[in-house]
Amino acid sequence: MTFKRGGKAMKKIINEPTEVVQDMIAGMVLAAPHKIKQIEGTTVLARKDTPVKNKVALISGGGSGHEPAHAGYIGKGMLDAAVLGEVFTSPSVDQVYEGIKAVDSGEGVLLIIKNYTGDVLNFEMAAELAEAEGIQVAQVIVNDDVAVEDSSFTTGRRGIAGTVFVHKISGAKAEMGGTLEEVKTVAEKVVNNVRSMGMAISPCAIPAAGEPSFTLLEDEMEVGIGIHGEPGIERKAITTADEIASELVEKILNDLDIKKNEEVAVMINGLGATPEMELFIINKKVQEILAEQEIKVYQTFVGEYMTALEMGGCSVTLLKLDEELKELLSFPSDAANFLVK
Amino acid sequence: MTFKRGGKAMKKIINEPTEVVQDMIAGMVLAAPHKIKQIEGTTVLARKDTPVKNKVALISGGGSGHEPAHAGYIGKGMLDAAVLGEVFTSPSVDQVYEGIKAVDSGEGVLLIIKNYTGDVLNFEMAAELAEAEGIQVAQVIVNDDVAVEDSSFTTGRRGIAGTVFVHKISGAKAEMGGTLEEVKTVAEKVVNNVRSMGMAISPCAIPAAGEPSFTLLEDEMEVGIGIHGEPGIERKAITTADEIASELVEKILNDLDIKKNEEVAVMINGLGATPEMELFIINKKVQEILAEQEIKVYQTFVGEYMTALEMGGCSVTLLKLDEELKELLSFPSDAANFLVK
Amino acid sequence: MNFSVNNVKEWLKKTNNLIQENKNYLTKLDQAIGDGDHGINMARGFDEAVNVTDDKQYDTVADILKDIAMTVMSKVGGASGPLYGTAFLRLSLSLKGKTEVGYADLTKALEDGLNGMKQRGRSDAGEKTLVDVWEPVVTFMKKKDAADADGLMEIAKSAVEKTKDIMATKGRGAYFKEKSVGNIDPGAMSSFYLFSALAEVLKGGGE
Amino acid sequence: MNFSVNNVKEWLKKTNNLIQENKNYLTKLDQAIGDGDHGINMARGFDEAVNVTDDKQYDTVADILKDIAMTVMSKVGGASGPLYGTAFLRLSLSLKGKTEVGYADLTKALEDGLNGMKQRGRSDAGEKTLVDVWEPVVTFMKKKDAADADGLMEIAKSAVEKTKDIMATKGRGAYFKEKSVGNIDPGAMSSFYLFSALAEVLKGGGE
Ligand SMILES: Nc1ncnc2c1ncn2[C@@H]1O[C@H](COP(=O)(O)OP(=O)(O)O)[C@@H](O)[C@H]1O
Ligand SMILES: Nc1ncnc2c1ncn2[C@@H]1O[C@H](COP(=O)(O)OP(=O)(O)O)[C@@H](O)[C@H]1O
Ligand SMILES: [Mg+2]
Ligand SMILES: [Mg+2]
Ligand SMILES: [Mg+2]
Ligand SMILES: [Mg+2]
Repeated sequence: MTFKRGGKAMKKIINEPTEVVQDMIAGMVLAAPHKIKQIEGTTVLARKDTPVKNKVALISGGGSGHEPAHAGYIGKGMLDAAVLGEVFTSPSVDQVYEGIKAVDSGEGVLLIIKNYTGDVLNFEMAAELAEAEGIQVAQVIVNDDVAVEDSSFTTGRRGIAGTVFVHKISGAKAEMGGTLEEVKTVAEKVVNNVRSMGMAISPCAIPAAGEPSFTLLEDEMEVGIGIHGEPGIERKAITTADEIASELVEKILNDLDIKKNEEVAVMINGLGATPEMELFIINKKVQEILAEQEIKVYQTFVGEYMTALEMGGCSVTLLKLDEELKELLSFPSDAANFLVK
Repeated sequence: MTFKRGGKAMKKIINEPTEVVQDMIAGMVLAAPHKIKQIEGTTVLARKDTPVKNKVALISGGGSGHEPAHAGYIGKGMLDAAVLGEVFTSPSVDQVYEGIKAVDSGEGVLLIIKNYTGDVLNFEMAAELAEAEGIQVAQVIVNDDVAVEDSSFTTGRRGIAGTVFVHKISGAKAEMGGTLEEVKTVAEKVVNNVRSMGMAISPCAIPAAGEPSFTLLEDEMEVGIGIHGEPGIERKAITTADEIASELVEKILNDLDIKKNEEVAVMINGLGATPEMELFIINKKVQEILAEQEIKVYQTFVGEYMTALEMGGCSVTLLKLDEELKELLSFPSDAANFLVK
Repeated sequence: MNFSVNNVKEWLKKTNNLIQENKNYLTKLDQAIGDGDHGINMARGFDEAVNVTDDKQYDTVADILKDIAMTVMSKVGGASGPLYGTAFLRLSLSLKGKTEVGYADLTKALEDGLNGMKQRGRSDAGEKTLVDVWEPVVTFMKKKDAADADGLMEIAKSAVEKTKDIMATKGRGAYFKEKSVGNIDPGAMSSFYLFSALAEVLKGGGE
Repeated sequence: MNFSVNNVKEWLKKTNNLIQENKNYLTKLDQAIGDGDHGINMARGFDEAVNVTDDKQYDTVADILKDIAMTVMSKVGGASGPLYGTAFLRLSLSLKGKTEVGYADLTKALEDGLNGMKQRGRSDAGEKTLVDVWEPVVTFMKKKDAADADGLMEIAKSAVEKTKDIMATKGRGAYFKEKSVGNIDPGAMSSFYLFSALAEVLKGGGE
């Protein structure tokens, strides 16, 4: 469908703009009927074998439009369920609540929440409802985006691509038999050691809105942009990949307390429209900078992990690792978009 | 960088437009130094452990800009090497020749070639050079794009996303110890049973050219387009995802001789800019149509497998399966972009 | 006056009409200092609230307000869903068991709703949110001892305008820091629709 | 005449100059009925061919032509790389061992080059490719018994124009079917630059 409402038109391969999430969910289940299921009458997708006996369950979620986040991370060793909201809109309390009830095996449920008011409020209220029903619920709030300053007086930092590492590592801990407390603790450890920053060269449009939610000039980029198009640090003329990589890594390293010879995991994440070729060009420079600083790279991930519809741009994420985090990062995972053998 | 030469500008996250392939290759090796290596002084990427003793080697390749094709399919159980050309330009004879020499373990080398004049000529000449050196070389030419009519008087059908299934299945056969003849035979079996068709809603630009290689009107789509922007069957006003899926599947089924209860593998491939959300919406309809026709789906792949830079659009691929192909498709693979446990 | 079940239905429908008419405007406001979905969220949720409650019979005002709360909470989504949902839930709790709802009851209920939203949102007046419309409205209503529809309307209108001057510290607007100044807060605007619809109903003087 | 090593260098440089000047034009032609890289490919390859051969000493014309062939084959890429590479390789083979290269030798060599391309490309005249320039040029040269630079130029020019009327059946142009008609074939145009550069050199009458 094309949309011409208001500003420049955006073309999309969809049916009813208001039905995109339902259609997508149906397409996801049909793509992996043996691995995932939709919890009847909800926008919750879960492991086919949920609730998994004697295992702490992990739930993530948020607005749609960030695919493969979050449904692509459902699987043994990662998430038990993802709660999908409308595009860029937090899922509602009742949906999260249904998700919690569906996955709890009695060992408790960890909610992995990206730090956006909507997500926090809806997940928090759902947790209260579940606890009232006697389900143990713990929460971790991811806020890895260094483009926003960390502050308790404001909404604070956003959760972006670093969230995927929280899924992976706490999911491994749960699969290994960790208690809810232990799983929550390691999830918080990841949150404390992961930092990200992104940039965009072209906007995206919410299907139901039909027009881009922000615009950039022909030669402009926005550094520090959020995965919903929230403003970053500055808009300026687009520079080279090397300069972009340098700026993102510098901001991240300024915020991540890391010394020579310490190890990191690197994620170069595409926001949607940017070709993998360009992500690898960014990766080249990122790796060169880390080598100069004598920071060791344990593992690198290049691809689309946390997108913003068809936004053009990328984000860089660094996760500082210790032995425990390395072991959990390398633990097997069956999640479609984060397979680890 | 932005480009304003001629038509509308395209922004890219790159350094020197003429260096994108070299930069990308460096970024790819730095991303997986333990799994892949660059053959010194060439644009050939290969398995770290190549040449692999007692195994037929597989080489694919072609112009760059189709990432993750082809380097993302290097790995145990899939390709031994990928020969990368400039963007949308076949690699030259000498590069392919270097690739062949690098991977041959004495068991022979299968070249998987997409049916474009440039690729065919360069790979063919390289094969002649290698044979002159006493290396056994076999070739298979992939031409799965049903948007072009099959003809021996013309260039004939193009090779697109279906090529990935040729990599996977013949790679498994080689890993299982098949002879060059056997590996070639199963590769041809895949070629004979795989059909694809794509469509685009927005163009892409070769970095060194800087401007889109074709343009579409604000409400226009092109059905049957090639992965370099080659023309398809028709341009018309963009329709719904359901209509698009129906048209692509219909064209494919008209060309693929398949009966009720036979099985297929499905690939919904994004061309670059199209969000995964939209690919799943297409998948929903594709699966519904196959169910109506009582064609069984063995496995479904949704994601970016064979792209065209930042082109907006998708392709659908159906591979008709028998027991042998199913076994080989499910055989383990270590390739970064086609992991099978 | 008696603020009846039918008055609530009337209030809800008038609110929904305003939201539907101004759906794109709300989205525009949210594109400026948010993520561009507030109009879509509110339109989806309040339409559903009308569908759910309209031809249903209710004994008490508390009952219908509870249905509205639940529908809004589950259908609006985003940040505004739980906030408006909490507000209506508190209204319902505040009026529980009451067969007659006078002006004072209504005012008290709205104050409870406001406090509920502040707790839930960890927010206060002056942060460029819907609180900046609710707070002055409630304060105004408390000053009066009978409904003053026009006064309420005026207060709400000027409160929305004032959100322009505030730098956002809560919600997505906060990411825009200084740049948020000069823009009307989308949630404040949707709250204005809610109160101008209420004023309309109060004009009728209730049943 | 004697077509010397220096004449070959001159020919190559003039060709390269024309290609560099018309790089964007060639790419435009390839955008119309191909994938938009012909100008980029040719510019990359022939620049390199000049760099490789220019200050290098060669005993025979065959030697320099072989270097050109190898460079073009490895640096142009695409379909045109192996085709032009094959052509220069055949030229080299055809003139192998010759210390003096007369008009007849050159003509025969070009004819061998043309045949080499046809075999390699499984193509013939009338398919809207560079063959549609090479074939009439070679036929014309065979008719003469001495170099006719202006005539050669004319023939080549009109041959390029004629590719407009042809419907492509080989190369990427073939995908455009009827739509390919009306467009000049990019490879035909680059071949025209090659032959007009040759005509220039022949005007000088060789050494
Ligand atoms: N912490 C908060 N307290 C009170 N109101 C808030 C808070 N955060 C956001 N809001 C209100 O919610 C509105 C945005 O709602 P909406 O766009 O539907 O949700 P989202 O921001 O999740 O997309 C804001 O304009 C603001 O009025
Ligand atoms: N089979 C063929 N025989 C002869 N010439 C061909 C053949 N295929 C393509 N060509 C020539 O190659 C030109 C295209 O070259 P180029 O754009 O560099 O390669 P590619 O098509 O691989 O991008 C065409 O214009 C045509 O003249
Ligand atoms: Mg939102
Ligand atoms: Mg090409
Ligand atoms: Mg919003
Ligand atoms: Mg070309």
